[in-house]
Amino acid sequence: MLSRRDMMKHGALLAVAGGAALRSCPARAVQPVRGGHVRVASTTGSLSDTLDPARESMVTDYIRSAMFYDGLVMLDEALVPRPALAERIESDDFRTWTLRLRSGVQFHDGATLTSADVVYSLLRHRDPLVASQVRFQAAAMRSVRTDGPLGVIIELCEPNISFPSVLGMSNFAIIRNGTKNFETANGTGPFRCAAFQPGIRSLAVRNPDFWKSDGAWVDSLEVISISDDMARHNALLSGDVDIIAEVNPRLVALLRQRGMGVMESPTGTYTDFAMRQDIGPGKNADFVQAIKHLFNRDQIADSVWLGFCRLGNDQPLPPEDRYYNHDLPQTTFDPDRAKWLLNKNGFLHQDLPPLICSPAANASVDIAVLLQNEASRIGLRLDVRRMPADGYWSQSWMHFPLGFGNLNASVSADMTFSVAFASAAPWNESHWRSPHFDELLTLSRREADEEKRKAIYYEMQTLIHNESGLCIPNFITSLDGYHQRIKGLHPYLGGHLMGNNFSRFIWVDDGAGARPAESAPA
Amino acid sequence: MTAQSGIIQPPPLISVRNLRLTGRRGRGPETPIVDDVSFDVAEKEMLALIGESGSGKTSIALALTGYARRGCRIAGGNIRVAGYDVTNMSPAELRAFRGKTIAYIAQNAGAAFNPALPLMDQVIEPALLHHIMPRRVAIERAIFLFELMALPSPGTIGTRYPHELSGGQLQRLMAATALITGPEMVIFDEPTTALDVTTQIEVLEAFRTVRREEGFTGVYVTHDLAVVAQMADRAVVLKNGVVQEEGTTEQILSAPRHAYTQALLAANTPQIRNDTAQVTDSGKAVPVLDVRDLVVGYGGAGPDGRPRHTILSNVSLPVLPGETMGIIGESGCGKSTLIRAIAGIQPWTSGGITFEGEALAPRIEARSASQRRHIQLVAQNADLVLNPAMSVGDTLRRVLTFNGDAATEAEIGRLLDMVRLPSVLADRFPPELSGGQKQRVNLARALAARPRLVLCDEITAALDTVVAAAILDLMMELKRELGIAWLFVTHDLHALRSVCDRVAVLYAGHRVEFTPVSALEAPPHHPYTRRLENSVPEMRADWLSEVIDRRGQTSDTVSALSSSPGKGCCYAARCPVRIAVCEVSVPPVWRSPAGALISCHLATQDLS
Amino acid sequence: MTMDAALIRAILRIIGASLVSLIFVTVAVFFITAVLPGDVADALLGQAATPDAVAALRHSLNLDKPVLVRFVIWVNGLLHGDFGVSLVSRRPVLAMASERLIHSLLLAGVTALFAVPVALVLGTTAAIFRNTLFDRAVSLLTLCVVSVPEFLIATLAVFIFSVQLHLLPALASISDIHSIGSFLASFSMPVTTLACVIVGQMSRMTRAVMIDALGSSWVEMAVLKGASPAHIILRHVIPNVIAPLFNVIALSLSYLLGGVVIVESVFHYPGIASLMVDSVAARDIPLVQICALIFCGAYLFLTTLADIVALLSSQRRHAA
Amino acid sequence: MTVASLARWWAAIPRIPGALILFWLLLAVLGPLLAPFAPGEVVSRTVFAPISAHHLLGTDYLGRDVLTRLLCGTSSTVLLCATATLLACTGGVFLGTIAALKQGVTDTLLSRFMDGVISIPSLLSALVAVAAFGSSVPVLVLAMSLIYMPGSYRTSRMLALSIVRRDFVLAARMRGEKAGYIVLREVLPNMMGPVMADVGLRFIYAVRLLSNLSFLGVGLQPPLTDLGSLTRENLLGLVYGAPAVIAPALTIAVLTVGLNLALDSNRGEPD
Repeated sequence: MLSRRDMMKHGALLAVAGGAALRSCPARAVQPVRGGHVRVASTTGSLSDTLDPARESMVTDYIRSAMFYDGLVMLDEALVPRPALAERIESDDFRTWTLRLRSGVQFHDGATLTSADVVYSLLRHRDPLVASQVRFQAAAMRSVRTDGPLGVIIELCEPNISFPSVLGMSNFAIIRNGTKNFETANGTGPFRCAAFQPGIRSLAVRNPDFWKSDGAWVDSLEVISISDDMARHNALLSGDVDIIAEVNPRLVALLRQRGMGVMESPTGTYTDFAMRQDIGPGKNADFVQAIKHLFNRDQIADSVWLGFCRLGNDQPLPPEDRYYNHDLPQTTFDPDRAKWLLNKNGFLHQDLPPLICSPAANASVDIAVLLQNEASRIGLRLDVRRMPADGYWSQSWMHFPLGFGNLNASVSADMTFSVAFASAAPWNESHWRSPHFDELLTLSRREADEEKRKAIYYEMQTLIHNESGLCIPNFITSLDGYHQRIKGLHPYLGGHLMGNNFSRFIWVDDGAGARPAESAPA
Repeated sequence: MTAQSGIIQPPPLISVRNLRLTGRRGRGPETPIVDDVSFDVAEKEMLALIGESGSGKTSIALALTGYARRGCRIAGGNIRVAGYDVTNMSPAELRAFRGKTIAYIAQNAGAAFNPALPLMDQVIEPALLHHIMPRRVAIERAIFLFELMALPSPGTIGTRYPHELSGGQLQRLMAATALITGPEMVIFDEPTTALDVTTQIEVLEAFRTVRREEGFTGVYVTHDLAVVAQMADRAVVLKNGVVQEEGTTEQILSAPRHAYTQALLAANTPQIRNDTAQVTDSGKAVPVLDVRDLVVGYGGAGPDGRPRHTILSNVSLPVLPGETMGIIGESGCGKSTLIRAIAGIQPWTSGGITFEGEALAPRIEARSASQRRHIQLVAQNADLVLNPAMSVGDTLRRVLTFNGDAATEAEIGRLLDMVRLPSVLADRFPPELSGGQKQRVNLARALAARPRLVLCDEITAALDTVVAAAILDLMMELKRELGIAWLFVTHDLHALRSVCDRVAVLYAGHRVEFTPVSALEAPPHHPYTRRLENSVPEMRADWLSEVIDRRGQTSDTVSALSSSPGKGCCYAARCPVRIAVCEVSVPPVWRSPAGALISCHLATQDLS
Repeated sequence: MTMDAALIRAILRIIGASLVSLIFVTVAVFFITAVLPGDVADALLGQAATPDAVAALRHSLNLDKPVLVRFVIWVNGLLHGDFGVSLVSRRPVLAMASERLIHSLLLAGVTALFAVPVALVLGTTAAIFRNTLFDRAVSLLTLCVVSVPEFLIATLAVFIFSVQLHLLPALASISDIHSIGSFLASFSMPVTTLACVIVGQMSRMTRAVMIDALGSSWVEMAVLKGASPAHIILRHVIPNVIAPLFNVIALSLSYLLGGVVIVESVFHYPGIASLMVDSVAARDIPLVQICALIFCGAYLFLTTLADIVALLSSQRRHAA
Repeated sequence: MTVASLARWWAAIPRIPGALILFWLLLAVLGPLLAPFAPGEVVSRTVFAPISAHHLLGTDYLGRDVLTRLLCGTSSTVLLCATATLLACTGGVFLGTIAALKQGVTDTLLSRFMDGVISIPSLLSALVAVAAFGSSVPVLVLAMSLIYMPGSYRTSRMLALSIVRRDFVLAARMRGEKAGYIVLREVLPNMMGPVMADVGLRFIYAVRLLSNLSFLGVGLQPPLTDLGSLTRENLLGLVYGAPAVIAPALTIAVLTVGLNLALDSNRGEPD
């Protein structure tokens, strides 16, 4: 049910080594070995499953995409862009970017990668019929043109120092020039698509011609999706699958007790509560402040996430982020102050719009119920209206004065700010308009000096914290479960299952753990 | 036959001692059905168990096979049949015993045959179940029995399904089923009660024939003393599960000792109740109901404009005010259809019906409120006519209020009084009433509408003789009191005679005779009327033999329905006195000296 | 049995009546899905559904035409044997649906093979021993399994048999089946769960039908012929209750196609029920339509078959 | 209606089912008042806590009091499903009886319509209804009653068909009674036993449907909850043997099975 939109996968910080507060990677003393068949159960899967990188919006799509396609860059565990299909990305003015493609890369159909493929892959997002998920991001590219068979020149509308991170987004994966049919995948990735049945399964087999020698270890991967939490965990416990995405916090203890691994990845993913500032009670700053005080963040952390989260401070950068503003005072749970603020403005005896939530936005129903309960203790009546998961993002999200949403870990702070907080941002959930914030954003994109940019980002976080109608109680720690025979997994800041790129790193160690008889791939 | 009472007898084949049967309804308390019943049946003897409904006669008969219906059980006493102690046998022993040593012939063969299986399979089933003979031999024996009982086309009748045969034929097949294993004991449970009198004769004769040939011991359960006279050597009279009297048939029928037996006998004796026979159709009186050339059929119109299948052909029937008109005929003759057409629930093809001078619409919905009110139907089965969920008082009250009459307690009391019921019954519900009481309420319901014409469709058919007699008495009293017209449909000539002024005889949808009841005694009559009269069993032991002898060569193997409609006389196929012209032309209608309208090619002298 | 004209007419009338229902459902489903908030353009774009993107996509998919026009286009295609293509995957819906339908039929068939005999035996024995302890026990048991939500039964079964005992696979993925053994292992739990749902209803109805038949006088007659209970049931009762039993079975089987969303979801079984739920969520109307056609068609096919069986069996028994 | 008929009606309300229904209705109305905590209140830092003196049925997946939630869930399940079942069966029985009585075109059209509705899987119809109109209590009740009406219609039509052929209905028609009178006074009282058994079965289905809707993430709006949702939301507790999942499932079983056995016992089956 949790059809999460993983729309902002990988933010990248240009050529800067990751200093993020990530847990140290497990020692890789053991040499990976080739071979083995791995079955992975993801959460969402439906008829809408697609192999078109432009359209993908679900976890399972991203997982598949990372198997079959390559991006121009790839984001590492600290969201730093690393060379992939592009060997070099350079710019003097941060407006015109020159790319040099790796030579000799072959698509699965045998064709060789050229700059024309890149131009086609990037420009098609503009076409409304493609129904691209990253049309907004693609619109920032004024032109994309070839410069010889392996050279590409991208000219942006505005300078952006974080642009390489954008190219690391899964949706910007490179496909063969002219591809229209996505019944199978024709990419350059480490696996070839052997079977793809939307909503049922997909089967990937290792691509022997992959351009990178250490790009993939397992022979084949089968990806299925099991939306029912219990069923997914049972499948892992029974040995039917080897890896599952999104372990429920309540089952972490069970999995570990039964000898399964649970990988905790601190990410920037959050579920938020938005009070629109253009309509409804959110126009009143005291109301917004009061509601922020009504979020019992510790309780949510304990009850909803069972501690697998980090404290949120109503701004979108997680504590692990390099630019996280530590000086910002933490919003506290303060029902008395909330009551005083609400009473002052007469909200206590007023009919308020309902809190819109949905299984589509991770845990939003539970958080809404907890908020409702806290509100009722101070005499504030809030109705919860749960919407069906399907159609939530297009029909309900951002349409109501008070509603929940969620944002997945972004590729960069810049991306977060521009898609969700700038005045023109498509996902400006609280409909917050701040010219000052917009100015700072423009400024930050041209600022090559790290310290200066950090200062700008600090100020932007403060603005969001103080002014916007968004309440971010917690950042969610992604949990993935795996059988002990699976090696090579470690946390990525970009999201669960190594930012969906796990297929490129895992390997099977059958000596490590006993495992019930397993069937070979069909 | 060999009724040797008083002489030294062989040891009894059946010996019932102090039998006690109990039953319960739902989770109610157990109540006795049969109490302390003892009797013996000697080898080769036929014993009649006589009683009305509720006397426990069927329960006793079933108990002889060690069987009790659901909710009932054999609570005490001892039954020995052919050396078996029936009350102490295991289920497996009982299975081996039933159908082989003792066989059972049920009342309603139409229901007792499995509708989904061909008849031969069912007839030879006992022989196969008990591994008495191989299938082929069993079939041969079945065909032999069919022949013995004068069944038509004995070689192939077994391939047919129950619905394809008539009740009389099925009853004989049932007998063949019972006899296939050559049992020592056969139980006949009211085997002819559901049959027409004309058919009954054939079936009774068939039973007698097989008994002569096969020589089994029998128990014959019935309420009909006349049948007892034909079939049984001795009789046991039962009432409410207690033996009233036991003796030879002759003694029971000619010199009953017990008061109950005497009452039964009286109810079985024909009597004329209609002392007001005032009506003579002078042709001047305006009929209250006039049925003219009524044709009812189905299956769409044929090439001649008449329906493909006719149920009624050009039936005319004028009913005078205050008159009781009887309609008689065997099942399938169309008498109920006629009643339903008059009642407005059976559309007709051509012809018409007028009521008090006004034409009646075919559909009840199209008739006026007054017409609906003044023609009332009293249907055969009171169980179905009364809403089990509505009290007697409410049932009557609704009729009164619906017709705009005052529905006072007094009025309801008066109505109940009219049908000789106490007014306390107003608070009762139909399931709590006896059959006779239900039929009286049914009458009261019709009378509550203050009708001018009451249509009675076999209202006594489902009742015991004594109760039926009482209903007929009541009818006559009402007739005197109310002066309304009655249309009385029956297959019982006794009943007809006792209450009617005029009688219409229907055969295969044709009115073959229309006569004042007084003229029934005086010839000439239509051959079919005569046959009906002759078929009514009499309480003489030699009656059946006489009838059979008289009937002689004309066997009754042709089904009544097979007569071709429209061509010739409808009765030609069965007529003992038919002549060539009967096959080809429709007979004329002529008036006998006694005033009967007869449709027949033969003249008075030929029919006398 | 002679198939005379009247009988054929009666059968045609039954079939005609079913077609009326089918048309009714088709029209109703089309217009109901048309009034659902949001369409496939919204669903495809999700959070990226900006007004201009939605409008452009809608135009390219003909969604900007009025509902009636779209309906006419769809019906026209239907009349030419074209069920349309999925708006989401652009694949022909007929192929998509039939692929899933085969899976569903397989699951339904196996379930029926297992559940129908169990239900018939339970219902019949309960009828024979009615109002005894056995009857009440059967009644209690069947009611219990019907009333407990099937996701609980399914989950509990998986937890016990797959997780704890490692006896059976937790998923019933079609792709893993390559022997009878693995087939049985994969199907045993989904089939049992589904059987729990339908056996209750079927056995209760069977019991009622049987009690009716067992009270008839031809059964009494068979008892008095010395027939054993087994002989009575098999030889006498069964031929008479074929029609009502078939009706009972038909109603339950139609549930097995459409009513099994939860079982499909828990066991990750690619059946047609989840396809329809998906297609409604994605507002993929051609796909919704063909699924509705299949469900409705299957239901009507089964009930019509039951009606015809009833007609034929009554024809044999009562017509003359 | 006379005193006699009133007495009869009263007598027709069976003792055991009557008492049982009364018990559940009382529990539905009073239950939430007896709850020790507020239904949305997190009372413990432990999720899926076992039975303890403080929390008689432990805590749920968020650490709320299960007993409290159970009392509230029982209340809404009973009230909602009972209302939906009653609506469905009232409509179904009435229309079924009318169809049996009128036959012809009325019967054909009604039967075709009902066949159409019944042929769409119930879960799907409910899903579509919720998608179209939101999951408010009235929508759920109406959707459920519409979904279960055809089943009730079929059953009662079959029952009524055998009754309208009986002579007392014929007598009423011949008298010229209106259809309403015939249905209410002549036909219905004679099929109450089997109809009640059918109502019981539909009640089970309604409870099941509500449970299954919660599986698909639609259903009652918080803080309202039903027994199925309680089972569903605490399903993960199954692996810890938590009372949070066992208690609502047991309650469903006791509620529906008990009611059905009681209604069955009253069916008046011939022995």
